[in-house]
Amino acid sequence: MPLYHNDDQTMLKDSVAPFVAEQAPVSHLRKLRDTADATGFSRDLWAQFTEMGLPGMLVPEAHGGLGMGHMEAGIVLEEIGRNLTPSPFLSTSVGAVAALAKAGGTQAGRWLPAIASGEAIIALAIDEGAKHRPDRIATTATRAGNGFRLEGKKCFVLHGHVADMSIVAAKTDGGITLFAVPKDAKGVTADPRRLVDSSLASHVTLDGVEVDADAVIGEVDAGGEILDALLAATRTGAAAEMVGVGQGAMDMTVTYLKERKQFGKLIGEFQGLQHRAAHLYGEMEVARATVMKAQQLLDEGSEGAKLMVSVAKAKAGRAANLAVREGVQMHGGIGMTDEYDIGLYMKRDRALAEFMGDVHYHIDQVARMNGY
Amino acid sequence: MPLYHNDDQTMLKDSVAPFVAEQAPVSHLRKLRDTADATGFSRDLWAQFTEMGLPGMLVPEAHGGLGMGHMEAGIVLEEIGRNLTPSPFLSTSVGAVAALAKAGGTQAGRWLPAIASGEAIIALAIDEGAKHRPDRIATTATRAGNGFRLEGKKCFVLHGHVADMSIVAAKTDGGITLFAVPKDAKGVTADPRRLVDSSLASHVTLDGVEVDADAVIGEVDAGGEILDALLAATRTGAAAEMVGVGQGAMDMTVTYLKERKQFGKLIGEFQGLQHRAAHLYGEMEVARATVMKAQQLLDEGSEGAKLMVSVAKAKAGRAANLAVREGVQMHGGIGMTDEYDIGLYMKRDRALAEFMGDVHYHIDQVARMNGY
Amino acid sequence: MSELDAFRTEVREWLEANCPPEMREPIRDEDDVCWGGRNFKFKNDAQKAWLEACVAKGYTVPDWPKPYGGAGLTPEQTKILKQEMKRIKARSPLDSFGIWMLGPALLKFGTEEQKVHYLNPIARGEIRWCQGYSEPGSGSDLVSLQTFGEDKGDHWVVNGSKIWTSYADKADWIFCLVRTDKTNKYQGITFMLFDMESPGVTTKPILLISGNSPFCETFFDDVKVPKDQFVGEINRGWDVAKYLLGHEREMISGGGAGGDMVSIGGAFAKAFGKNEAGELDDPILRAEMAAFDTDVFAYRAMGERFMDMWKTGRAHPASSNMMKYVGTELNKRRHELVMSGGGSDALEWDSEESKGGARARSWLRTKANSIEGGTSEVMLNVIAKRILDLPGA
Amino acid sequence: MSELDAFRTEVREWLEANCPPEMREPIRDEDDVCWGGRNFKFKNDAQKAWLEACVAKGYTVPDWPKPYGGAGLTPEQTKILKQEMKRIKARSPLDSFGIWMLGPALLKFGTEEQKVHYLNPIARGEIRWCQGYSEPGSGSDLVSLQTFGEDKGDHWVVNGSKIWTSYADKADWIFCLVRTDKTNKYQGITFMLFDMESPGVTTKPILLISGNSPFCETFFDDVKVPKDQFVGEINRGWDVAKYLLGHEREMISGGGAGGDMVSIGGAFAKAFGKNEAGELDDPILRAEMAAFDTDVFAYRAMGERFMDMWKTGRAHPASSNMMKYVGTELNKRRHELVMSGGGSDALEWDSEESKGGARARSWLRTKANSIEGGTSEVMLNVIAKRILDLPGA
Repeated sequence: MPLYHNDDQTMLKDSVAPFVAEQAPVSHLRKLRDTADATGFSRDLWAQFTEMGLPGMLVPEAHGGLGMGHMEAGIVLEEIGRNLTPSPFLSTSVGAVAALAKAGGTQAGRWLPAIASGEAIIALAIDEGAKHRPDRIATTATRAGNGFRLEGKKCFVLHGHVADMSIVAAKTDGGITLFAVPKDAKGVTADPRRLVDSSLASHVTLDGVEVDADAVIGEVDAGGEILDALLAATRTGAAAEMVGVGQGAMDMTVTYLKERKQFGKLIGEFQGLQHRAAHLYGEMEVARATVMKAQQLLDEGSEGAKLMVSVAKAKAGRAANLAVREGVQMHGGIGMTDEYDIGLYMKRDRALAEFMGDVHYHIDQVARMNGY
Repeated sequence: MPLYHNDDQTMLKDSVAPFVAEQAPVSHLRKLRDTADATGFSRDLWAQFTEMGLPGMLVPEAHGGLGMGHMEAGIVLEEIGRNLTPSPFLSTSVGAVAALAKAGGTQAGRWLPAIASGEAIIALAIDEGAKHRPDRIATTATRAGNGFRLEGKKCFVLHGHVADMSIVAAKTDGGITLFAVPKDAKGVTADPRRLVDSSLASHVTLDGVEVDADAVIGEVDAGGEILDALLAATRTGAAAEMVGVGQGAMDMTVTYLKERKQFGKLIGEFQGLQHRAAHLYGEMEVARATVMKAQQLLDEGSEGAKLMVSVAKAKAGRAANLAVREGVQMHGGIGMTDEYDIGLYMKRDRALAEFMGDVHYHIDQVARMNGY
Repeated sequence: MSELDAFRTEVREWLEANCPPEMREPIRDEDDVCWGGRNFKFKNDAQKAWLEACVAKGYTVPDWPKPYGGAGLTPEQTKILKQEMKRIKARSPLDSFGIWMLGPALLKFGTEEQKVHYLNPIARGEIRWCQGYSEPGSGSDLVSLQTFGEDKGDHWVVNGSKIWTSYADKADWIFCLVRTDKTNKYQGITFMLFDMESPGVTTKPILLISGNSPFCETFFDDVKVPKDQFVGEINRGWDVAKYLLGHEREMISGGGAGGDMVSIGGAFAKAFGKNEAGELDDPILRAEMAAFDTDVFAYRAMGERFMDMWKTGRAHPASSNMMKYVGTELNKRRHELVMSGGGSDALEWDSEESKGGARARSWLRTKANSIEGGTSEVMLNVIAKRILDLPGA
Repeated sequence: MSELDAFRTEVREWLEANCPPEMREPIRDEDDVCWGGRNFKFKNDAQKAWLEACVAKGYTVPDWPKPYGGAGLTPEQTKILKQEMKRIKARSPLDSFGIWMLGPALLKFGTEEQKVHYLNPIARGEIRWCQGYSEPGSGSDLVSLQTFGEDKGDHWVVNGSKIWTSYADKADWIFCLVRTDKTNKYQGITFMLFDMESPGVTTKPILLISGNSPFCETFFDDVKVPKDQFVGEINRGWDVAKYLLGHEREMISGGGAGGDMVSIGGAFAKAFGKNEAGELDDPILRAEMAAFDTDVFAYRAMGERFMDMWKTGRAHPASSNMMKYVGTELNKRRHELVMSGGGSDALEWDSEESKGGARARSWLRTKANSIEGGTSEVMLNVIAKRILDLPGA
């Protein structure tokens, strides 16, 4: 498959891009923020997403979804990134769907249709410390009665306080097991924190939470592979969103360079800034291609996907970070004001950079996967 | 002490700078190179150095030297760097003197006066692999008769094939011991290799080399501290030489920017190049200050010297590398020709970068010294 | 005992007697800073007592001459006072733009009368000043200033607006660049002083991405300014402004915006834990922190060298631009690493655990380092032209 | 079996029968390359036999039409041939600037007569071409070309000099930019072809910092060139040159100067050993290599995307400049790391163990990547202007 959008994908982009830009531009984020919205996103907007069929785009057709791939999800995420749209799309429609579809079984049957119909919001309860270390999960699930008893603390759980279900990774006797923990489960408390980008992420405490045996997603002790699928999908999605954030910041900045005058010239005439903008363009193009390659390999089920996913998260992280830093700097004083949007891009980039492993984590993974 | 040259140091600089520039400019290096000189430096030039009192400038006055400090040695090394002058100054007059002066005793009495009088060339046989790892010395010295028997291989020994004596670091029962191994010792073979900067460094084989007990520099098993003194002095000296190399390259490049025309303008008018040149200037100034600080702390015998020496070697390494890379790039095609000097700066920088620990090694040391 | 040693003993005893224990606690937030001024409310009695004690000794501006409210200390004595205050972690008794900026300008360019008149209230914390340089649309390009003071004989009538006026909403007076001659683009600017309570002055705080509002937009609508309220010469305000910019840059590069120049990796090793080899347990972050620390220690050496050379007139006049450039870029990098080291905890914006998002807000704040007081791009231009002597353009 | 599968089988059999074992060994040095030309000396019989076999099949230029010496293969067939040659590690039968540069120019701009006349000897390796673009003092600025061809009716008389003419001392003919109209600075240049044995042509090799001399200075002293020896239109040589520069850049960015885009860290882990955690035993170098590898894998994805888009006309016309910039800067970084990984061994310049200083010489060679074929600065200018549409200057 060539590494550009085919006709169907281009059509998808052509319908999603104006939809997001009109319904959920940056002013939409500002409104949620300035009204101290307690949900973290607009349920009205999510209903509109549902009308477009977006929440279930990765859900297999058998479960009422569109059965599309990561390349298509990336198209939506890039627009979400470009418009800084708050939404549960990445956690629910990408990460959770990847895990449930991989696992199949009871939980897939229960939640995938609900995701596709826009009814269910799912949170990913993976991280347990300030840094993403999914290979060091300490939360435990021990056999109790007919089911399991969960004990532990999770953090950086986006939408954790409003999610209908959280996917919780826990240690079991023989490995990792993923659990579908419903919202009302006894012993679960979610403490939502407002983050720098105005999103809400929870510290989740699992205090003797009892779940049935069929709460297991996939098989007991065999959650490692499902977790890998969840991580690969979510990381690639976050990378796609970051490409959108970086592109949005770069576009704003290039436009500014063509309008702002200093010392009697458009600042875009200064070669010092031209070269930096051109360098940024190159980095963004590299990031874009890398993210598409990761999406393609995931969609093909290729063995090489894991490496390219880490490359994509790292590279998109570097490029988007450069885009927002150069964006703020080239805007000068106005870039420091809350009134202007470029600072919001910097904030969203920071949160996405951290989500599901930062640049350092993924560069380290690249080294490990290459045996050093 | 303020961090600039005092009047005496300025006087020293005012006499050394024109001396080196006249007697040993880049053309001097070219001549040695083009005649495939087998010594690695000019003995005539060394005689002139001796007339100036330079070989013994760090030698204590009691041993016939000038008893100066690292700040003064740095002045000479910067000029050596700027003119790419081949000489045994760094190994002999800085590294070896630091070790011998620290150790005192028989070997100090024997060699320090000979260094000061310009008669003795000393080599430093420390490294044993392609990378500098002085904490992993495998060469052994075992008691044999009245003395020791040395067994091992050394490499990157500058002037090793012509040195009157080599300082060899070896493992003894209870630690590290340094030995003064004279040129004619049986079982020593030096295999000189021409390096990228046209200098000669030897692979030295120690095949059952027998030395007397008084060949020990300092005390048996107590060579660690002496080796530290040798390393600190040589690293700081190499850093000072690199500041000279970087400064020489930067000066050539800035001059070129003011002369070369492209697209109807002096290329120095292009802001893209101006900003890069200005950035380079900043990095070179940081490197210069850092090297002076390391010299000052060494001269004061401060505890903080070790950290600052690693900072200096790393920072001078980064700055000089930037200077030669920007130098070649900004010169364009002409910078790639052997006829033009900028490429020679790049070559010397490369050799100095590697000598006594490269940037990576020293950055790692900075982390370790700060406990992480 | 040398005279300086005697002075040190005297200072030590005075501090012991006069600096209240509360004033030896670290500054926690903006509220702990004593800015002085007509409307300043002391946070507590200790803050007031400490200011008054210092005012009485001239220690709010120890190196200013006594007739202007200082203590007339020599540079060596000033250094000792600072060392002793640092030793007991004494807070600064008074912070103000009057002390940092206007004071040095008046000391250099003011008349004797002006010095007595303006400096004493600054030293006593009675008048709080703000600075009016930038204008909307001018940014780094001060030549394009539009605020105009029309000459009306014994006064000017000033119209226009300023931006980035720090705490203008809390200041009593402003020192301000005003165009007084439209025919001369490069000159024709006067360094004026006037009361912020003058009719026609309004201010509007600017909300920043950090969530704070330390700056204002300030509007002048037919503001009357008496013709004796200027520094330097009429139409030569540039000379004063340039001197002050250099002074500001020196302050910033001398440590201010350079932040705490201490090892960052050591602190994070605790948070991350270490592997068996004793290394911070995130190898790539460790490498970046170590490279950063190396640059920090190096920058500190340059800072020392710069100050040594600057004080003795050995530094290139434009070298403060270079210090400013290197220091501010470094500080931005520091805060990127702090955020990275802090992970998702550092993203929190208003939780108690995060001290109200202190890390995130500081990180965002540092992005202005390379914009305020001359952008990094302007610094590089100046280095290229004035130090490297590169040609025009 | 599909047609392409059948073709693959046929190619595989042909290669088995015709590619001598010696021609399946890796290229060790310059001597192993078959450049062809009047004065070319084959290194051995295998090299000669391999060339002749390929010439007979049209496989030196497989995608050129048969009348011009090619095999007339479709893009898919060409790809299969390359894959099969790569599979058995077959050497290229013939390398030449005629194949890479002049051929594509003639295929696009040449007359039918020119194509038959010039392309066949190229395909057969009979005529070796060199390229004359740059001049001393012009560098990246081709507008300032000085070499002049005076119109003498049926011929031009060319005077001037060229620099960076690759292997001009070994080439038979040159394709060359010559000014033919002094009144039009931007046009007025003709893309001429002439024999290097023409009276008045002299060459002088340029010694490079790598110690090699692949380039020459070339001097023209009243060289007579018949008026039919040009490509495109008279005074419109720019069009041809620009097309070729794009083509060259595409080649470079498609892999050429991008070098081997494989993991660098894995190879060095062997040399350095690993610590208990299985990490390359130099933590800072490991971090730099891992960051580099990440960039390499990313660049490879961009290369694939670029080629996919380029082939189907979806790529921005200037995107080859971006590829060239990113790829060459990356390759320079690779060789800095190779040198660093190699330590003092990699410094050796002429020892046998170092294969005559192969690493050091390659490292120095890469420094030209961001100069030749348009400097990185020119690439950035083009991206800024043509892709980002930034204003003038």
